[in-house]
Amino acid sequence: MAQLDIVDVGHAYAPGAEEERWALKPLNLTFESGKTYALVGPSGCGKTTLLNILSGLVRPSQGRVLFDGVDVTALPTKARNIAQVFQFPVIYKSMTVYENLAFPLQCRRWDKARIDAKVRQVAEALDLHDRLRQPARGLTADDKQLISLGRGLVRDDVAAVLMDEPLTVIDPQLKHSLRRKIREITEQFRPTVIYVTHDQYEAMSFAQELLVMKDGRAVQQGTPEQLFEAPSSTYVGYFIGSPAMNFLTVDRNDGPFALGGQPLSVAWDIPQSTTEVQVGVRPEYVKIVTDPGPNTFPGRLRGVSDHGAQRVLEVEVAGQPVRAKTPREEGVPVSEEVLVHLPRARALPYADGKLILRS
Amino acid sequence: MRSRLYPVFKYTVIALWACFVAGPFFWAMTTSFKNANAVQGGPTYIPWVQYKPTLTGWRNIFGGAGGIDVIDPFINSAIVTIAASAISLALGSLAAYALSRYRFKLGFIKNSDIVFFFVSQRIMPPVVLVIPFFYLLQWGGLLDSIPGLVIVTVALLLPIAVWVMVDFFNGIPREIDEMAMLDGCPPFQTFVRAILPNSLPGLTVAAMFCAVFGWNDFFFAFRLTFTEVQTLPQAVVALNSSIPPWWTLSAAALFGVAPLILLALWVERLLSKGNLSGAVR
Amino acid sequence: MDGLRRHKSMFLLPGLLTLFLIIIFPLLFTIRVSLSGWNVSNPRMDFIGGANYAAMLHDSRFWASITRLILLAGGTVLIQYVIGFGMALLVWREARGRRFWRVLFLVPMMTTPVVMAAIWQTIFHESLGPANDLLGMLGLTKIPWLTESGPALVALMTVEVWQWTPFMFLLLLAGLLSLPKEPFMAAAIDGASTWRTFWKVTFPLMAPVSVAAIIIRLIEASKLSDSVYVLTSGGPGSSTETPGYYLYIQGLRDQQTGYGGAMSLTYLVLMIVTLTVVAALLTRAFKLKGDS
Amino acid sequence: MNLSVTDLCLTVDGVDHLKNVTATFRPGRLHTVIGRTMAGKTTLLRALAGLQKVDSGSLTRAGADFLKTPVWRRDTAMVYQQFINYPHLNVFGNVAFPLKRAGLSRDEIQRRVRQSLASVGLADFEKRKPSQLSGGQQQRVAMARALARGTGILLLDEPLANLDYKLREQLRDEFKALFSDQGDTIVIYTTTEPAEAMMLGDVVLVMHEGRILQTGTPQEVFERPATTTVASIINDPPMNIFAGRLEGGQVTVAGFQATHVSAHLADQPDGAYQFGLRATDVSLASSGVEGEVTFVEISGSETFVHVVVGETPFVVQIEGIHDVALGDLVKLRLRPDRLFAFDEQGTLVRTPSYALASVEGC
Repeated sequence: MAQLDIVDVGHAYAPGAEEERWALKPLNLTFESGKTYALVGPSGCGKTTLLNILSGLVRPSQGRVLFDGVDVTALPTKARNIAQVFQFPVIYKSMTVYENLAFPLQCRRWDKARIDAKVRQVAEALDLHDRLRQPARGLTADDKQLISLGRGLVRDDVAAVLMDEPLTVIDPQLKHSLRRKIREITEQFRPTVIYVTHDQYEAMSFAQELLVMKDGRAVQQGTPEQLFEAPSSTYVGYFIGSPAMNFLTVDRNDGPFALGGQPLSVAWDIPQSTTEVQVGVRPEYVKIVTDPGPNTFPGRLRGVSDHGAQRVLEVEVAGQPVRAKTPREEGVPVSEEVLVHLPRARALPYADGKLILRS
Repeated sequence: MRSRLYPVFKYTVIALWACFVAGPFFWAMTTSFKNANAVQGGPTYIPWVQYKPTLTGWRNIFGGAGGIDVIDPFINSAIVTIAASAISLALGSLAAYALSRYRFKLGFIKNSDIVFFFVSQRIMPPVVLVIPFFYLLQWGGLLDSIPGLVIVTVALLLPIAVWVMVDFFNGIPREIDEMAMLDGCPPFQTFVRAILPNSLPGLTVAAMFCAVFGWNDFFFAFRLTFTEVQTLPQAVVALNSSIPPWWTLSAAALFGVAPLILLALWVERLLSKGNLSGAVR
Repeated sequence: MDGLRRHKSMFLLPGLLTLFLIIIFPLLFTIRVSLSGWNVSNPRMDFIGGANYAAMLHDSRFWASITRLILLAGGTVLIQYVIGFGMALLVWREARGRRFWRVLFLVPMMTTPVVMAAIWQTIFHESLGPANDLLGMLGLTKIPWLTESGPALVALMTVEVWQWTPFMFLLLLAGLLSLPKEPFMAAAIDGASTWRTFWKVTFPLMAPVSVAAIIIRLIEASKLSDSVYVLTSGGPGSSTETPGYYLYIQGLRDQQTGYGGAMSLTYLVLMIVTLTVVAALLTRAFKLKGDS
Repeated sequence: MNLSVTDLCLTVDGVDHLKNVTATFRPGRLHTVIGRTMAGKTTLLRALAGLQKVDSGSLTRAGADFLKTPVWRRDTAMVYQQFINYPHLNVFGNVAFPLKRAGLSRDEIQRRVRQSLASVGLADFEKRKPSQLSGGQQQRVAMARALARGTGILLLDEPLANLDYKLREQLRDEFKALFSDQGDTIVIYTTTEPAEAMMLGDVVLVMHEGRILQTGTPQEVFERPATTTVASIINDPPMNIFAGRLEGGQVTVAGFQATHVSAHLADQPDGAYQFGLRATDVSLASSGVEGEVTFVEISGSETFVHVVVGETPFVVQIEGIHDVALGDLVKLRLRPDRLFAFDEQGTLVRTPSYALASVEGC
């Protein structure tokens, strides 16, 4: 396994396009050895381009790709020593499970005994050890994905395992268990993993660190917790978390912040020069209270969505929509007039869509 | 690792095969501009340098003295090919649609057996069929007529149409049919309004195969039509059987295969667009 | 789907009945005529039992033509498959001017076999044709292409290969173009060489297409007769005769209708049996069992 | 104009796809059918649409035998899980297709198509082909086509299942608004997601292995699940179900004894029970039952920690995103006052008191 560095890498599919239209705008990234990363974002965000640059399928228009400090930008896939799990399971259909797992090692001309030991070790981890003699094409899609992963893991020296939406074609019932299996295996073998998905759940459940991408840019990199607690932009606030983060435009007339004429006390300070500020609060932290108090604003209940164990209350505060997620046991407010509490410590400042300060 | 000689090897092989493929056409082309003297003088290839080109051969095929007229056979061939292809495509796609969408069961006979029945008719050697056809057409008064030839050609083409279209329809999601029915279309309308418009690639592939096999049929035309109706292959082969006026033969041959060479351009386009992949699965 | 039962027959029957009616009469007629002594001097549908079949058993010319056909068809289809696959691979992905090559390599299958056979006849002409001219340029002796049995067979095979390799090429190239690219990426990632990638990835993925293409070509090749008629007329002697051509001579030219019918049926049944067996063997050889 | 289903049965290769399904669907209501994959939901919709023949049972609409009505006269629209549109028609043509079949005038067609496309937010996409649209947009086209006709029956077969979760969230909200003014249409919507079923449905039908296990308002089903199976289907994550004993007002669960027991089980006879506890009612605590973390999932804004206590698996739902390492030993606190009690066959015998109160209150 290796550390992967992306140095000033950018890519345009149409040569000579202005930078704004590049599929991947120039960026710098480091994927540390032995960690799991997820590239997540809507389709067309550049995540697949980035993955293809790492795998060598796409040669970036600019910048360098380093594997453990060695420049591999010009090397083809074959010479990069990576493994990849594709969207659609890829197996060698004329071979058995065993032969599939042994294939990369045979290509590297390992001797038979060494191959055998390695294949058996990996097959054990994949729970495929009792099916080694079966033809691989008879397996289910999720087992085929495990074989793809296994073909990467048999190579001790593999620089990184790239996974391109590996759960796409897996039966919904099996998605959960396959994801679990993949995670267990990566914890055991500790390769550097880069996992591409458009599904936030999957990304957060799988990876130690996420890289949220949008329009060819890396918007934020961090642990799932960081992305949830302190989204660096309104986009991440929207993209991570369900329902999305609330954003409220606040007034500021040479004094403290105010919402609907009432002061809003916050845990941060920002320079005077900034004009329009939005306050972001997660629906989980918005509380419907009965008593007036600091940071408590009058609101009007607009709707209730029953999600089961929780309800999402849609409230209008100072003419702006706010969602609050409340446990079922708290019930639904009796009156349409409610009081909404925005906790001081949970309200984050955004200007021009960016988090302007960390508390 | 690929050696640097690989491209040399690759393009040499391509070029050699290309020469073999193009050779007969080149030879026919060059011969078609010769006259008796040039032919009798042994194989030559380059006009003006090795021989003096004339238009005798080409004039002969358009009714010149001692030649033939290819226009009538050309029209006959075109009519037979188009009519037989159209009938085969119509009947074939209807049957293929039924076989792709509905389940048939008649004793031990299932859908796949019916498909096999259609396709297996390709195995019938024309020579087996031609004598009975002769009496059949004679009985129906259709011997030596275009309708008669169309009927037997349908027997050749229908299996092809069914074969291509069953595969193609299988690739169209059934949900489209269901949706059209829910949207108020009875089955036949469903087929016409929802499925056929989405089958153009399949229909073109089927039409292409029908056209090739229809146009190129010789044996049936040879044994079932004589004086009234002559198809183009018949006309060309008739030239061959007499003392060969090679120049006329070559010109007629080129004229006869020209429409199909144009077809090759079109097939390549279908191929590069991926429209043919359904047909081979 | 209750209302649909009536409709499904409406779709199927026109085509099915048309084909059935076109095919069934000839088949019944042939069966009946094969039991009659119908010939040029006695054009009547009498009944002579299995006499035609008995005669056929001793007709070595017929059996020789069957054997010849099997060798010819098997040999040419094999050559067509190898060359067709090779050419498809060469112009599959990166190749300069590949669209031009593709068109060119398709052309022969579009052209009329009998017409092109007439051109080939001029090419193989002993003194005036370019085939011997080419040999001469290479310093080789001339070959009596169409007048000696060995060379005549070679000439016939050459024409068949020329005519129908493009068909293999078409099906195989269409197959190659429809292959997913991931298996090839996986092979590159696993470090497989070009050679290994072909045998372990391309070839297995192409197995279903290969089997289909070979079987289709075998079916068509089993009917070989038109080109024989034009190119060699079965000669010299009967050395290039195929069953199709021999039947033509017996049944049509010499109007031994009853005898021809018996041979027709035998030929048909033999071909169906052989092709079914070959298809089963091929399917097994390519390990298609259980594959979709 | 009710749509009534009575004893519908369908068995394929020995597997029950529909087993004595009986239900009544009413105009102007949205019925959500919830069940796991293969529960028979799709089969039921297809049977209602006439696309699937059944072995036995009857189907009546306004007193008439609906089974004898061919598909094209059932006045039914359907939206599929896969995004199914006519590939050869553009967006306008797709939505206009059923209207043309119904023989409406050009102006009327144009008006309805425009209105319908506007309602799904695709007003500017009339000229595009479905293949040029994203998955979400394709599903909106399908939706617009189904709505434009104003059919008496509207069937939606997991319409959001193939979309990613942000889009699902967004469309779910949009659907709620779209369905609110469907007049007298019978809407039937299948889903595997409890939140979707709860939030959209006026009536929830719980399906499992071809049977309808329970029918009721979302609240009834959620708060009084008739069986353990219903309880696990209607909760996401599935309700924790475990065997235990009730003795003298004390609950013993998987070898640990609850420190105190809620009043709602006090007058329940002693014996063996199955207990149910929602993931939200289990928490990680400094003391309690010890178990090992086997898996952690993050879903939207919640963290689901899978813990095994002895042999019994538990799921713990924590609000927010938290980093919990696999293999850690953690302690669980189970809230006894939230225990659902089921008998050994899995039939509900007692619900937590708060649940009872809120159902009776409405």
